[in-house]
Amino acid sequence: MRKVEAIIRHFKLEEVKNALAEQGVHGMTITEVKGFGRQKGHTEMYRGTEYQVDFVPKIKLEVVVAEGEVQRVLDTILRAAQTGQVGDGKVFVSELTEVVRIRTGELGRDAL
Amino acid sequence: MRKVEAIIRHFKLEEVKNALAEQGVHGMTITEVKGFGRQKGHTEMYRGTEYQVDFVPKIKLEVVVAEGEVQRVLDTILRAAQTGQVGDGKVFVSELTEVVRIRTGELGRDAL
Amino acid sequence: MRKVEAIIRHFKLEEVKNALAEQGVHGMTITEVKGFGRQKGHTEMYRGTEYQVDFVPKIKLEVVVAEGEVQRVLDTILRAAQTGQVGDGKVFVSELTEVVRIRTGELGRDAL
Amino acid sequence: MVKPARAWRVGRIAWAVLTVLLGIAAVGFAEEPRVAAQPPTPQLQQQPIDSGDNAWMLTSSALVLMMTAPGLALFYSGLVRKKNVLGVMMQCVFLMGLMGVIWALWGYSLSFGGDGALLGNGDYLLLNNVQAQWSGSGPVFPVEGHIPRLTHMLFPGMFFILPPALMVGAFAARMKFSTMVVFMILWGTLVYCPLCHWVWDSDGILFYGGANAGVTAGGALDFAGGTVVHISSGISALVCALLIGRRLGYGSEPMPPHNLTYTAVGATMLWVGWFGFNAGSALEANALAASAFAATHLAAAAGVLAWSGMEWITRGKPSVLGACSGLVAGLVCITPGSGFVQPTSAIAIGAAAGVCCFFACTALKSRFGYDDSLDVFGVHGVGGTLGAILTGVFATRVVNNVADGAPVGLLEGGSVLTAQLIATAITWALAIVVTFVLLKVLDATMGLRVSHAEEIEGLDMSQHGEEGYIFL
Amino acid sequence: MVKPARAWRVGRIAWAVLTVLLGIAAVGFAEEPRVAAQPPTPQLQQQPIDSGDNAWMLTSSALVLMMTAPGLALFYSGLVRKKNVLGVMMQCVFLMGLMGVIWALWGYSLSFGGDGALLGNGDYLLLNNVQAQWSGSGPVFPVEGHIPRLTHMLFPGMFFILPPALMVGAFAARMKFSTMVVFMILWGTLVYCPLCHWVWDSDGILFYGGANAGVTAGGALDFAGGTVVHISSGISALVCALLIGRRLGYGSEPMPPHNLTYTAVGATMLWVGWFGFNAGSALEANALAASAFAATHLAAAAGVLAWSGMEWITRGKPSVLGACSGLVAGLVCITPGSGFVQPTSAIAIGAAAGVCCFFACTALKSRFGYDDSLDVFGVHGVGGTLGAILTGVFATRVVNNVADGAPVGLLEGGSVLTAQLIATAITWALAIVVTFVLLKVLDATMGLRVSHAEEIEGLDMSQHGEEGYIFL
Amino acid sequence: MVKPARAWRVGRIAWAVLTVLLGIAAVGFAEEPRVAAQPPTPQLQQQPIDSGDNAWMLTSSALVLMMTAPGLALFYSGLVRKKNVLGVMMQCVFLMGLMGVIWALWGYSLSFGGDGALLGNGDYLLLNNVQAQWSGSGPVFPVEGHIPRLTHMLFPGMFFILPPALMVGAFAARMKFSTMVVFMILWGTLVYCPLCHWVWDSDGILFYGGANAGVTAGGALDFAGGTVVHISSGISALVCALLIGRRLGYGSEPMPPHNLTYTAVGATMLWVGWFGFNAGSALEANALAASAFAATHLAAAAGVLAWSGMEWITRGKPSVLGACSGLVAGLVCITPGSGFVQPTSAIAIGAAAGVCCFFACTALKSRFGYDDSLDVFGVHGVGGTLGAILTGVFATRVVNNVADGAPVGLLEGGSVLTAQLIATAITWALAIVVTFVLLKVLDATMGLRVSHAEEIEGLDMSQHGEEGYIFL
Ligand SMILES: Nc1ncnc2c1ncn2[C@@H]1O[C@H](COP(=O)(O)OP(=O)(O)O)[C@@H](O)[C@H]1O
Ligand SMILES: Nc1ncnc2c1ncn2[C@@H]1O[C@H](COP(=O)(O)OP(=O)(O)O)[C@@H](O)[C@H]1O
Ligand SMILES: Nc1ncnc2c1ncn2[C@@H]1O[C@H](COP(=O)(O)OP(=O)(O)O)[C@@H](O)[C@H]1O
Repeated sequence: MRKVEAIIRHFKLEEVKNALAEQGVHGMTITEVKGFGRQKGHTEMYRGTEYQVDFVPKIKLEVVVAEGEVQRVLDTILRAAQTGQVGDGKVFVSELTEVVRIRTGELGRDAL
Repeated sequence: MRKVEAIIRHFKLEEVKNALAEQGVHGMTITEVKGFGRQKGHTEMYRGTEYQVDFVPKIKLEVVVAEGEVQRVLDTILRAAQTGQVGDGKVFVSELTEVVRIRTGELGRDAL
Repeated sequence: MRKVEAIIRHFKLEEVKNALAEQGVHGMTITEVKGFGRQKGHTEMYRGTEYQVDFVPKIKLEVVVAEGEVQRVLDTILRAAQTGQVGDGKVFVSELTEVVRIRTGELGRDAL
Repeated sequence: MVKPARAWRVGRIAWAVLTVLLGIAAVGFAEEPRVAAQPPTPQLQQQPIDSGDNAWMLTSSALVLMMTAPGLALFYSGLVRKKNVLGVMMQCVFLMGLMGVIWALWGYSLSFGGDGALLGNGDYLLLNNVQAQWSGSGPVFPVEGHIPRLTHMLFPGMFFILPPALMVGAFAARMKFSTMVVFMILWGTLVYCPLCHWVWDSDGILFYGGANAGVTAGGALDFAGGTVVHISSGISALVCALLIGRRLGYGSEPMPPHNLTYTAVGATMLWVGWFGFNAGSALEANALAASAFAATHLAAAAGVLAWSGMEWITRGKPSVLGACSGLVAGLVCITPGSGFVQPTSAIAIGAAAGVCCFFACTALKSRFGYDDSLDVFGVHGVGGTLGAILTGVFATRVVNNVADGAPVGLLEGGSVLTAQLIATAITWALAIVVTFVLLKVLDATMGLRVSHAEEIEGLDMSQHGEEGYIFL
Repeated sequence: MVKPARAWRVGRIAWAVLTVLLGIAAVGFAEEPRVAAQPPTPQLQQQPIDSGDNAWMLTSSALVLMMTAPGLALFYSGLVRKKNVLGVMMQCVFLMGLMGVIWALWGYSLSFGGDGALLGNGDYLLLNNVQAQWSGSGPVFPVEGHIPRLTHMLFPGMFFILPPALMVGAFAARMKFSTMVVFMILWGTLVYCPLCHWVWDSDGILFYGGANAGVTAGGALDFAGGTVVHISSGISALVCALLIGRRLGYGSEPMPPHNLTYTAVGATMLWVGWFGFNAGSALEANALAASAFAATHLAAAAGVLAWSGMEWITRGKPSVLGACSGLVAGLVCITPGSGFVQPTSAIAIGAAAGVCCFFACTALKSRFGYDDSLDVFGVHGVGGTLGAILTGVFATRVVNNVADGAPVGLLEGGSVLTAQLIATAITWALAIVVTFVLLKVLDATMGLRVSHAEEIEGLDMSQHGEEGYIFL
Repeated sequence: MVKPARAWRVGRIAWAVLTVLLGIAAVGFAEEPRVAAQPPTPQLQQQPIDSGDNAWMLTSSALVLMMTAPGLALFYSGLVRKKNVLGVMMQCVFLMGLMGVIWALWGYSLSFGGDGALLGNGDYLLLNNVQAQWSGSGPVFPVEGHIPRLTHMLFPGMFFILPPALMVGAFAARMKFSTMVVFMILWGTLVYCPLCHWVWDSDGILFYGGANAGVTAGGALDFAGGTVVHISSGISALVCALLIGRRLGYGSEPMPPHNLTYTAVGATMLWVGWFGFNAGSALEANALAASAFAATHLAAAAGVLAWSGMEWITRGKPSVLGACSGLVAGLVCITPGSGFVQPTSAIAIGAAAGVCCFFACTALKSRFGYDDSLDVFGVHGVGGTLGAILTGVFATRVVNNVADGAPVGLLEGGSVLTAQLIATAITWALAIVVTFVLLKVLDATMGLRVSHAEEIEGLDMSQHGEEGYIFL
């Protein structure tokens, strides 16, 4: 089993979610994160004091899938999340040693 | 070392935390996340416009433990987090190559 | 490729970020989390009712780097995030099987 | 998903209500000729309106409405968990609409119409004899004292909204909205209106020195609603808390206030609005109004110091929730006496309220284990009762010469304290009995609580389909 | 980074404005001798000021300012997404400054100066003949009725701020701030001032029974601004929504209100502030003010019940946004008739507003697909129009004997309804035409919208360089 | 964990205070016979109360209290970081209690009692001769002008709360709560009361045209508290900022406002409340009140435009914090002159305040590097000083004929400017010296700052054991 972790833009979430759902992905989990990278932050000014805000709000989307589906999921995310502008984000894939569904105790593929 | 990552219901957190603590788990980290899965979201209505909210608030709980303790931790989480209703969540287990305690620089088991 | 995940104190973020940037780390992602560990939480009192708040706000910082840079990154984080008081946090390192930059589709080291 | 059948049932009820509302204007209209036919009494035309008094009473009316919302709505909604923040606000806003209309339809008439000892009559139904009438040559506005009777209707009409909204704190986060609506219509009619009539209509059985007050040792002093507003709602709230039961997870899960900044803002708005409540109860912009204003201010201030002080002593640090609770306790407690006691006495009364309500909300509540979620009983029940009693102690002819030169309060050798105790007992009894019966009937018919799943989801989503904050 | 060239250009404009402002005092000063030379008419010195009326009108002025902010600012800012919360608040606060100053410079004079049928004159420019004058031996304050003319200037000056702020809801989250500023200066001068003069200056063409009202069937009744404030802004808002276009992602992305607690607090502040708006429009603390106050209160209350009821029927549960929308609809709708109809009629008017505006904001809007983001047209355009018509139906000599004993509204056999329809049509026409032309010109010169990137980033950051909430 | 010893010590102090409070009523009571014995002067009985004036002054008192909270509490708490939001609110609420009680106990008497040149006397201690007295046959309420002396006590009593609350902004997020409490008791007594007496009691050394004003070039004009309220607090705030030192991390860590929506709501509430502050200072609902109201409104409006304009010029975009800062600066600056200058002049004064305070908060502060956290000096110190001076420039007999027909301000050839400068200098000197000494003593005895760990944790948790928002 693999965990595909994608850092994407906020306003791309809806699109990515729908694209994945169309591909038959049954579940996913998202987290509000802030990213630092090539995309520049912005400057805020409060009564003469300027703050450089380096961290940009992003969404982290996690999808656990069987190894064989990783490529399809990757392609789907890339397609749906791309704008071509700096800051589109990254995808990280890692291996899981176990997956369990809490409700039933099912393991592995059955747990998804 | 293993990282056990559980997506659970909000109101189960207290129970799971206590169950783990009883099992002698020394530490854990939680994150507010939103999940999409078999459990349906809800509809919100604002002046005649309906929004389908697909993402359901969940808690992600991360516990790092030695390999030998994974099963005990898994069992504990399953027991404490189960309601039997759709949406109880998942547990994902993955391998860590290194664990360090920042305060002391201790490594591996000693770091926990 | 490796993912270095550090749980650090809130007010150390600025320092750690700057230290990493000086080391040439190009990107990172942070998340608001709450931790439970040796560091005690606090008691809140509301009209005579006391709540023990066990979870302490922390920042989770994730940096993906090539395997060869892990040690340097670890050292940098340890140096910048340490106060010596209980609650400084942990670093967890894990392996990634793939890294992709969404904007370009670049893989591996090029994606960072 | 709403079950269609139920939606349909609710729909029919709603349409019926709407139809009635729409019919009222026509009725009001239809009645005017009759009114016009009946020649206005010359007295009506001669009483002059004092613009200063009217200005003050209209301002006070606005201030009292502000107490329910944004004041109380913020104060309360900050104290619940995030998932119930709109549930509380909705109850306050909806009650402003509901009780607002009911007061005009029948509440004012039942409270202030006619000269019955136990209840008003139908003289002022649908604002008849309250709103303007045609004299044959021009409009005539009925007058009461120095103000239009419309103003005299409006001011206590704003009061009428508050006790139901106060009670919301007792069953926050678990009561069914539809049942709450029906309960409040009945409670307002069967508890508030009679009490209001007894205490504030000169023919009521509790009106100090009133014709029918013989049965209650001469009637009690209640300047701005210690019995009518605070004891009635505080005691009923306790009954609600007991009959509706505790929140799920009460005692095991933490349920801290989700937004104390709202609570602080709401509490200070209550402080400001309360000037209208108490000083407006003079019904004129006279020196007595100024005295009640000063008493109100000083009691609130002393309440802040006393409750914060108790926290400082018992737990080492004062809290903003403590300071805010203290100011509300001080305001509640001075309410009945505000126009009868000296402002300096108000400092003592406010301080006493801070200390007593602190113990009621901490020691007493945890001893008995009821879930009076936002401490309506602890603050309004206990504070109101204490205030009624302390009014009997501190009331003085020096401020308000109600006894024709004879001493009034205990401290100056007067005897009103007996009547204060009687009035308090009667109010407790009425509130307990009627609230108990109403809730039992509603429990059997409509059900009092939302389902477990709805309660866990929170009232915002389950009862209203909305979220309070969407910060993503 | 701000492009220096643009900053510089803006800078010069800003300095010019500042210089003008700083010059005004000197001008005001320079003119005083002239004023002093012109002997004050004895009439000026003799009219007494009624302290009660003045107290009420000053209080009402404060209440009306509170309507724009915090009232409307909270009501609106809760309805947008988090990234635009400050954008909305900034527009409200800035308009308080901008329209506040303009009213004193020329707005009051264009609205209430002289006796032209179509527009005021320059008599009151720079508060000349409004603020104090030197009599030779002491200050003389011009008087209007029972209040200083300064009060008479202040009260409608607070009104002047509201319609621009209301329109902000139509183009929230996408209009360029600088263009908005220029648009509002022009709109206030070219739409509001003429309308205000027509309807409320006794020489205006729409003033009921006025000398020049022959052309409009005798003039219309508008107690507190159904046409002047609500129709004008509601219709102009629709034109804005259509010409400026929909928000990016409208219809595809969810755009739920980010903070309904603000909306509820703002709505209830509007309720409180509206007492000043409507009851203050009596210009005295008399019985008519009390009647308008009662009508206002009951219409808001009925609006809550009606809109909530419609939701209960159609979707199974009432919402806090519905209750708040209903109260605002009720308030809008009663505004023109508040001093002409009975409070009981106000219950029907408020209920009708709740039902009609509910359909306007749901069925109508989704049918035509315009993005009137915060429903300014649906509530103020539709509610105001309905109110103008229902005033023609329910107005009665029993409350306000404007026709010298003759019947007024349709229900009592009067004929004012025709003039109400004419006034409504004229207001629609003026608002549509002028707003359309202004926006077309501004589109061609300054541009109406922010860039796509700025809109996606949100107005808070792109237009003001700030974030609303920093909770990390 | 609170160290028990310390809790105990604090506890004893708290009990002592409570006991005193509880004793006051008895004392007040005990003294009444004496009062009753002393026959009320006939004058007392004859002066009539004007209901309109009293209505206005009570309304103004309520508005001024609203300025401290929710107004200032929201304005300030939005500007700090999230972890200190309750710390700021608590200080405001607690000061409402503390200063509220002190004013009644001795503040009013020290400020307005007797006829000393330098300080009041004990005539009004414990509201003696202020609250009602027994005439033998009924209550007699002492009268001052056209209002009860109780009202005359209440209105400036609300003022008394504001300057301490304003100073909170200078040492936000780091001062020990207990030390703050003691400091404010002393500051109010030793700085505010003398100043108030000098400027506003007709026997004070700074009272314009007063018997003892020879030493100060005839006394200064300060309609509503430019010196007494704003300079005093603004200058003391600077001393606090310097002596207490900077926040940990100041200059290196970002410390942006955590909730500018609160700041905007608070600022606009200040605008509304300030009408009571300035127009209420006429002490009657007369034309002068209307003039001061208009001046206040226009200065705030001009302040918005000026500060926003400066930002637009210097950084390319106006901000909501700028607009709000500008309106407060305008309000501060017009305060001393509001009843002496023409409303048109107020536009210039407000604009000047916007520009000057903008530079004080940006250039000046960053030049000298002090951490006046929420710019109390930059806005109130600088704005108040500017206002005192501009009052000397723009004051005119046309508005307020204080010099018996002679010219007043510089622009009309009068000479009051000298006295304005003297009054300003005296206020600066008093504020600096007393604040400095008080803080040095408190530093040596109680300690001024919380510990580093407590400061990092935030005042909400460390000083009050609470969290502002719990959104999980
Ligand atoms: N080395 C990294 N480790 C973890 N997260 C990263 C890393 N580099 C970038 N990110 C995440 O990806 C986001 C986008 O990266 P950025 O360099 O701005 O643009 P792009 O992905 O287009 O190259 C960042 O905001 C951050 O959240
Ligand atoms: N494939 C997946 N990858 C990541 N998270 C998942 C996945 N499937 C489910 N989840 C998470 O688990 C939660 C519960 O899943 P759901 O299908 O609703 O119920 P159940 O676990 O009872 O089958 C989801 O809300 C989501 O957060
Ligand atoms: N076993 C664990 N799994 C996951 N996170 C942990 C674990 N132990 C500690 N943490 C995280 O590290 C933080 C610091 O740990 P703590 O024991 O308080 O102090 P220290 O790191 O100094 O020993 C915790 O708040 C928690 O977020």
